[in-house]
Amino acid sequence: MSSPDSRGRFGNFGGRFVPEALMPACLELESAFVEAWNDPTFVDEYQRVLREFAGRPTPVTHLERLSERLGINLYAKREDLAHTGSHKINNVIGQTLLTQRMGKHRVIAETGAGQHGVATATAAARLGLECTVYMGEVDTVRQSLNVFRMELLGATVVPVTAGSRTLKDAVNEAMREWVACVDDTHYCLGSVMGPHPFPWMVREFQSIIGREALGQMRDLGVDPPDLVVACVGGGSNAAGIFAGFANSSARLVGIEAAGGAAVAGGSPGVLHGMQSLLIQDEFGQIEEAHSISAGLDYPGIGPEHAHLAEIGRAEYHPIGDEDVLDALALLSEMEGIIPALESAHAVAWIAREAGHGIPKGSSVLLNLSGRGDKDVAQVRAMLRGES
Amino acid sequence: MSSPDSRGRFGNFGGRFVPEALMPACLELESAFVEAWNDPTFVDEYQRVLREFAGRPTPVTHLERLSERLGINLYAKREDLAHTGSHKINNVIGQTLLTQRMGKHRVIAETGAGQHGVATATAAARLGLECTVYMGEVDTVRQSLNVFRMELLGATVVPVTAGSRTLKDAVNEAMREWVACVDDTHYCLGSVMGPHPFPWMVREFQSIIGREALGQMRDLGVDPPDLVVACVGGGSNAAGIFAGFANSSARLVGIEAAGGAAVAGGSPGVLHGMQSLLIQDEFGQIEEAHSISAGLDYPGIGPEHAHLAEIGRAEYHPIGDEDVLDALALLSEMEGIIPALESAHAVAWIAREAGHGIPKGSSVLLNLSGRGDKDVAQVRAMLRGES
Amino acid sequence: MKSLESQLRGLRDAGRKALVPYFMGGLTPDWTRHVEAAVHAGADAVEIGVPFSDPMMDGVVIQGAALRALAAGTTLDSICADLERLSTSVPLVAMTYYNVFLHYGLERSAGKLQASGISGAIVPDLTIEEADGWRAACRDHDVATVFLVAPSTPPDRIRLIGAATEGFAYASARMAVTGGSSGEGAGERVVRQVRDVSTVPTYIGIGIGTPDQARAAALVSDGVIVGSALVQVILDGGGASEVEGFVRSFREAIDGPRA
Amino acid sequence: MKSLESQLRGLRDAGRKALVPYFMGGLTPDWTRHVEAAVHAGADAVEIGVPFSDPMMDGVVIQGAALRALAAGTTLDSICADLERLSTSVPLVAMTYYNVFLHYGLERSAGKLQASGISGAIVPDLTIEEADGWRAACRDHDVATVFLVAPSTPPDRIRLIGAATEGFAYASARMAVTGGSSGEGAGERVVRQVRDVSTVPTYIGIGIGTPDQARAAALVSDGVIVGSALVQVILDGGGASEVEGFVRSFREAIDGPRA
Ligand SMILES: Cc1ncc(COP(=O)(O)O)c(C=O)c1O
Ligand SMILES: Cc1ncc(COP(=O)(O)O)c(C=O)c1O
Repeated sequence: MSSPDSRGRFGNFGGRFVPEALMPACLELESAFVEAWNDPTFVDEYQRVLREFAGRPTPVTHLERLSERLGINLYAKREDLAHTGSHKINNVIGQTLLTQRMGKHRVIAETGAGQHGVATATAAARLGLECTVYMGEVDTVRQSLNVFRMELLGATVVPVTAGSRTLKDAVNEAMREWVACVDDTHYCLGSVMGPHPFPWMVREFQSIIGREALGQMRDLGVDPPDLVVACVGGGSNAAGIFAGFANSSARLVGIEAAGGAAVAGGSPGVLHGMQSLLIQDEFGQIEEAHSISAGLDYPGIGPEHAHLAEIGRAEYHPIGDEDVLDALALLSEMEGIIPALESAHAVAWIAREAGHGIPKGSSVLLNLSGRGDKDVAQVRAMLRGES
Repeated sequence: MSSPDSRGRFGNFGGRFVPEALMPACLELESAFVEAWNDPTFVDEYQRVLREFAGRPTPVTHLERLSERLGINLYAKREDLAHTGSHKINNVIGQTLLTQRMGKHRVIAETGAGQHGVATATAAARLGLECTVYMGEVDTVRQSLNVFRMELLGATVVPVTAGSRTLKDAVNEAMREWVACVDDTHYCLGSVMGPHPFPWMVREFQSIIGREALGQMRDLGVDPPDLVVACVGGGSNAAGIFAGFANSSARLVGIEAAGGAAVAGGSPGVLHGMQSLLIQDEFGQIEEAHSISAGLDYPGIGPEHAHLAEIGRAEYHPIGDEDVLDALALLSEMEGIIPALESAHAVAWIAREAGHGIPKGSSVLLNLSGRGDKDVAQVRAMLRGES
Repeated sequence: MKSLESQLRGLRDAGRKALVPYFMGGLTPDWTRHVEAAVHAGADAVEIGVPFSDPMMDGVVIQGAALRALAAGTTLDSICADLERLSTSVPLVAMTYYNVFLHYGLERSAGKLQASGISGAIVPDLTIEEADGWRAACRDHDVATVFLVAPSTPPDRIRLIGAATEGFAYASARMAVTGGSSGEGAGERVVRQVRDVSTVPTYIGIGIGTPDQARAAALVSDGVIVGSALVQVILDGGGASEVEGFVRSFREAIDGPRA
Repeated sequence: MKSLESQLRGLRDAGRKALVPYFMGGLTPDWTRHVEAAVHAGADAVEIGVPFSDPMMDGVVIQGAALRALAAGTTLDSICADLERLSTSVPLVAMTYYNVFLHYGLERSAGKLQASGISGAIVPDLTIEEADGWRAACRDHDVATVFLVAPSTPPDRIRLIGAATEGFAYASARMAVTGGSSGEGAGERVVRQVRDVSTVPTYIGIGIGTPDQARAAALVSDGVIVGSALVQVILDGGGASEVEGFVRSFREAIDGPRA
């Protein structure tokens, strides 16, 4: 995957649509990132922290029993084993180091279910940065344990009472607050979304997933796999793993929640500082996404994904809630890995398409973006409600 | 640390105190383990699974901010990053592979809070072994999410209604059930306890922690650290890390929960198939342990630890509940790592003794045996109850 | 129709400090009567908010108003239809987020605005770098595109914005979203910086909530924009007469004691 | 006092199948009256359980009895004190877990048993490998150590146990803890295997819950041990007369029809 153009465009998508007050910060961030990313000292430190603190490299696991069941050769890149339980840590380690380098002493972040908030609070604690996390009020109630987790990590959680009081509004609110504190505060955005340079920077910080996986698959003699499959909320874990295989012959597949399928059900638009694909009504009002998994409950998709979809380099498919629970149980029972509900979307698509959209015998690399521990209470409630 | 004698004795402790019906299984297990452990094919597979499935090696993290605060040089071996969230996975990977090798198709296990149960269910799922977990009825209620987790992983959880209906009784019950199904079933014991060869075998399966840590500390230029500190329930994580440093000059320190301090407050006795130190009343009735952390809520200690205490090679100190919450918050806030309540005992001792029992400037290796996610709800409730 | 900018330059040339109240289109069924009341009370131009689901640059008051208007079924079309009822001579400036226009179609939006008598547009999430397409569409329809300048905007960027903005330059007094009143007011400095590089009228907005604030801002600029405080009056149930009183109090403060 | 083994060999030589009921010491205040009732009904020896907090070899019935006895304050001392009230001629065999004796002191425990008229001990978690210290203590006090043989015990180990056990060999009929009735009965095979290597009397226990089971077991062994079923009678509120009736029914089944 290549760098965006000078305006932060990936083809027709991307750019920078922010209040003028934030433009200097976006420009400062862009140049700080470019400079840091070209500075071996910074890159070394970023990699060292990922290795010594966050547990990288994460392994690739050959899912032997499930492979046999599905008639394909299935491998999982184990982001569930990264510190805090998902790939989110890769990005926040990068951004907090950059915050420090920019001489700022505080970060703010948005969070939906709390994964990115917990990751940000974690990375901030490690460096002694102040941290404030904006979280829709509805989510603070649904995910009160994650609120407590962030507080334990020393962060302040601010419930957002605007709009639908969920993730979308938390992003709006974080942007608003950033306007007021942009001098000493970095906005640590959680996915490959938002204004340039975020979609690019976050992809770069996540591309370690793909780089590791490429080498690991080579070591396993699968070079490249026939398919690389990842779930897509904003799209950071997908972008991270795709980055390793974009120049290969692998089919790149992103799986969106059916209730937030910006590629299958969206249209071009501008939200949260970026031009991309969004689900919106006929007047351009953004619709609320609805998914069983909080991390995919986002009405948009990162601009680079919109571009990859447009040029046909990657394909994006929706998966409905009903298939996700089954997939979660399947992976748990067959392989001893309880996936995050988000990641279970990718599992569900693979399980459904094996032998159909995925020819028998294919080698498939699944990005297991996170662990399901955070979701177990919800899954239990849903299974009980259903049965 | 050396092998036990032919009766499974570490000095005055250990041995094999089981119903005669189980003797053949214990003997079979001993010889199967000895044979497997000397078979490079087995050891390779065990190591491969730990690497590719469980995420080993886990890193050693230099806790920079806490080091500075405490005036020591503090490092953490990050078992919290192992699959399922603690060191327990190391042991169950070994035992389930051994189960398969012995031609058995089923495992049973005891569990307290559920960590070992979840780990066992995980490893069993990976191999397609049947799995039944015995869990005190009180604990199935307290830790109902872990019950569901095990069920998701395909295991059957049996509530134990005998006795105090907690961990101690779950072990009794698992032993009883093992009598009835010993032909096709392996008892996958969760710590360095029970009849020979369990204490030895589990230590061997956990010694990968110490072997890794030794090399990692060398790479960090700390060879050896002045102290190696681990929490002790049965003592498997402590035994695992001690194994790497027993032949070094490092002080080995085990931290028990004050309410289950078998070294500080116990006396020699026989329970669960082993001779060791136990907390018991004047008539040899075993007392219930009481700890904030379910994993340390055990009235005994592994026999090798009793031996190390007796010969003075390791020291064991109790830490009370009240210090544990503070330590958990300290590590969370200063380093972005929420430790398990069990591991927080070791943190608490280090925080208390830095500059006192631990001379300023010492290098200290903490075994961070598990992550605190499982405990967050409990910690919140306790902090709210207090404030 | 005269262009927005020539009208506003005319005001300045006449020595009149512009007072620009903000209304959320569709907030109440009779919202156009509020506009009329404001004009009656001395407004020189009116900003008309077209509600958007995700108003990133707005504080709680205007957010609330937008949600209420949306819930009432407000759309760009309905606002434009409502405007047919409005008879006023002052310039109207639409304020909304880029997606509303983008989704409606840039060309179609600009045409719609023009047809409804709107001669300018403020799109706070549309920066000069991304505005080419929109400006081209506006040019064909005599719609001015107003850009903002923030306290954080560096001089070289102010030069670009000063050159790009049409109608007036919107000088944000604060590093804040609408309604924000905390932080230091930097309106005077921002206006001065714009004037250094451009002759466009420069109005201060963001955080002008009281007549006193308006007077102070008007002293150092060419006009003031009053948004959240006025919208709050309407959210609190105020009707045309409250609006008129509110706007009049600002007018009087700006114009100074008559006596 | 004659040794346990000579007494039990004597029974066998006399052609009598031994009936050995089990009582949990301290289960009720009058538990020794239950023992007497059993003897009255034809028990040839009595097993007396000393309750332990963690009875790994016991099923729910005896676990429950142990906990109840412990809650009532039962200790090795209290049981021995109670036994002073007991007047009976049949041998008494203590049954408990190793920790009870270990903690009390091996020597002291053996002495205590002897002083209370107990001539044997069954310690189900004490295997022959670990028993040296205990046996040495017992030897000094004429206390026999009874070992168990399980269906899973291999022939070479049966040989060792056959040589080590004193008083009798306890042949477990099942791979189960006390009270266990599921699984195949293997008592007959186990007894045969013990007899192949030893002349010690061999009794079948574990899962003997009905007179019919007792009769069948007695046909192929030298005696039967009845535990959980009898303890259940007492847990259900049965007194001395129920105990007597229960034991008598087993006695009659074992001895066969009198008529
Ligand atoms: C485990 C996991 N996977 C995926 C996502 C979706 O984010 P993204 O699409 O940026 O990877 C989240 C977001 O919270 C997550 O927690
Ligand atoms: C995280 C953690 N640490 C420590 C322990 C105690 O076990 P051990 O002493 O065997 O390491 C447990 C047991 O559940 C645990 O979960």
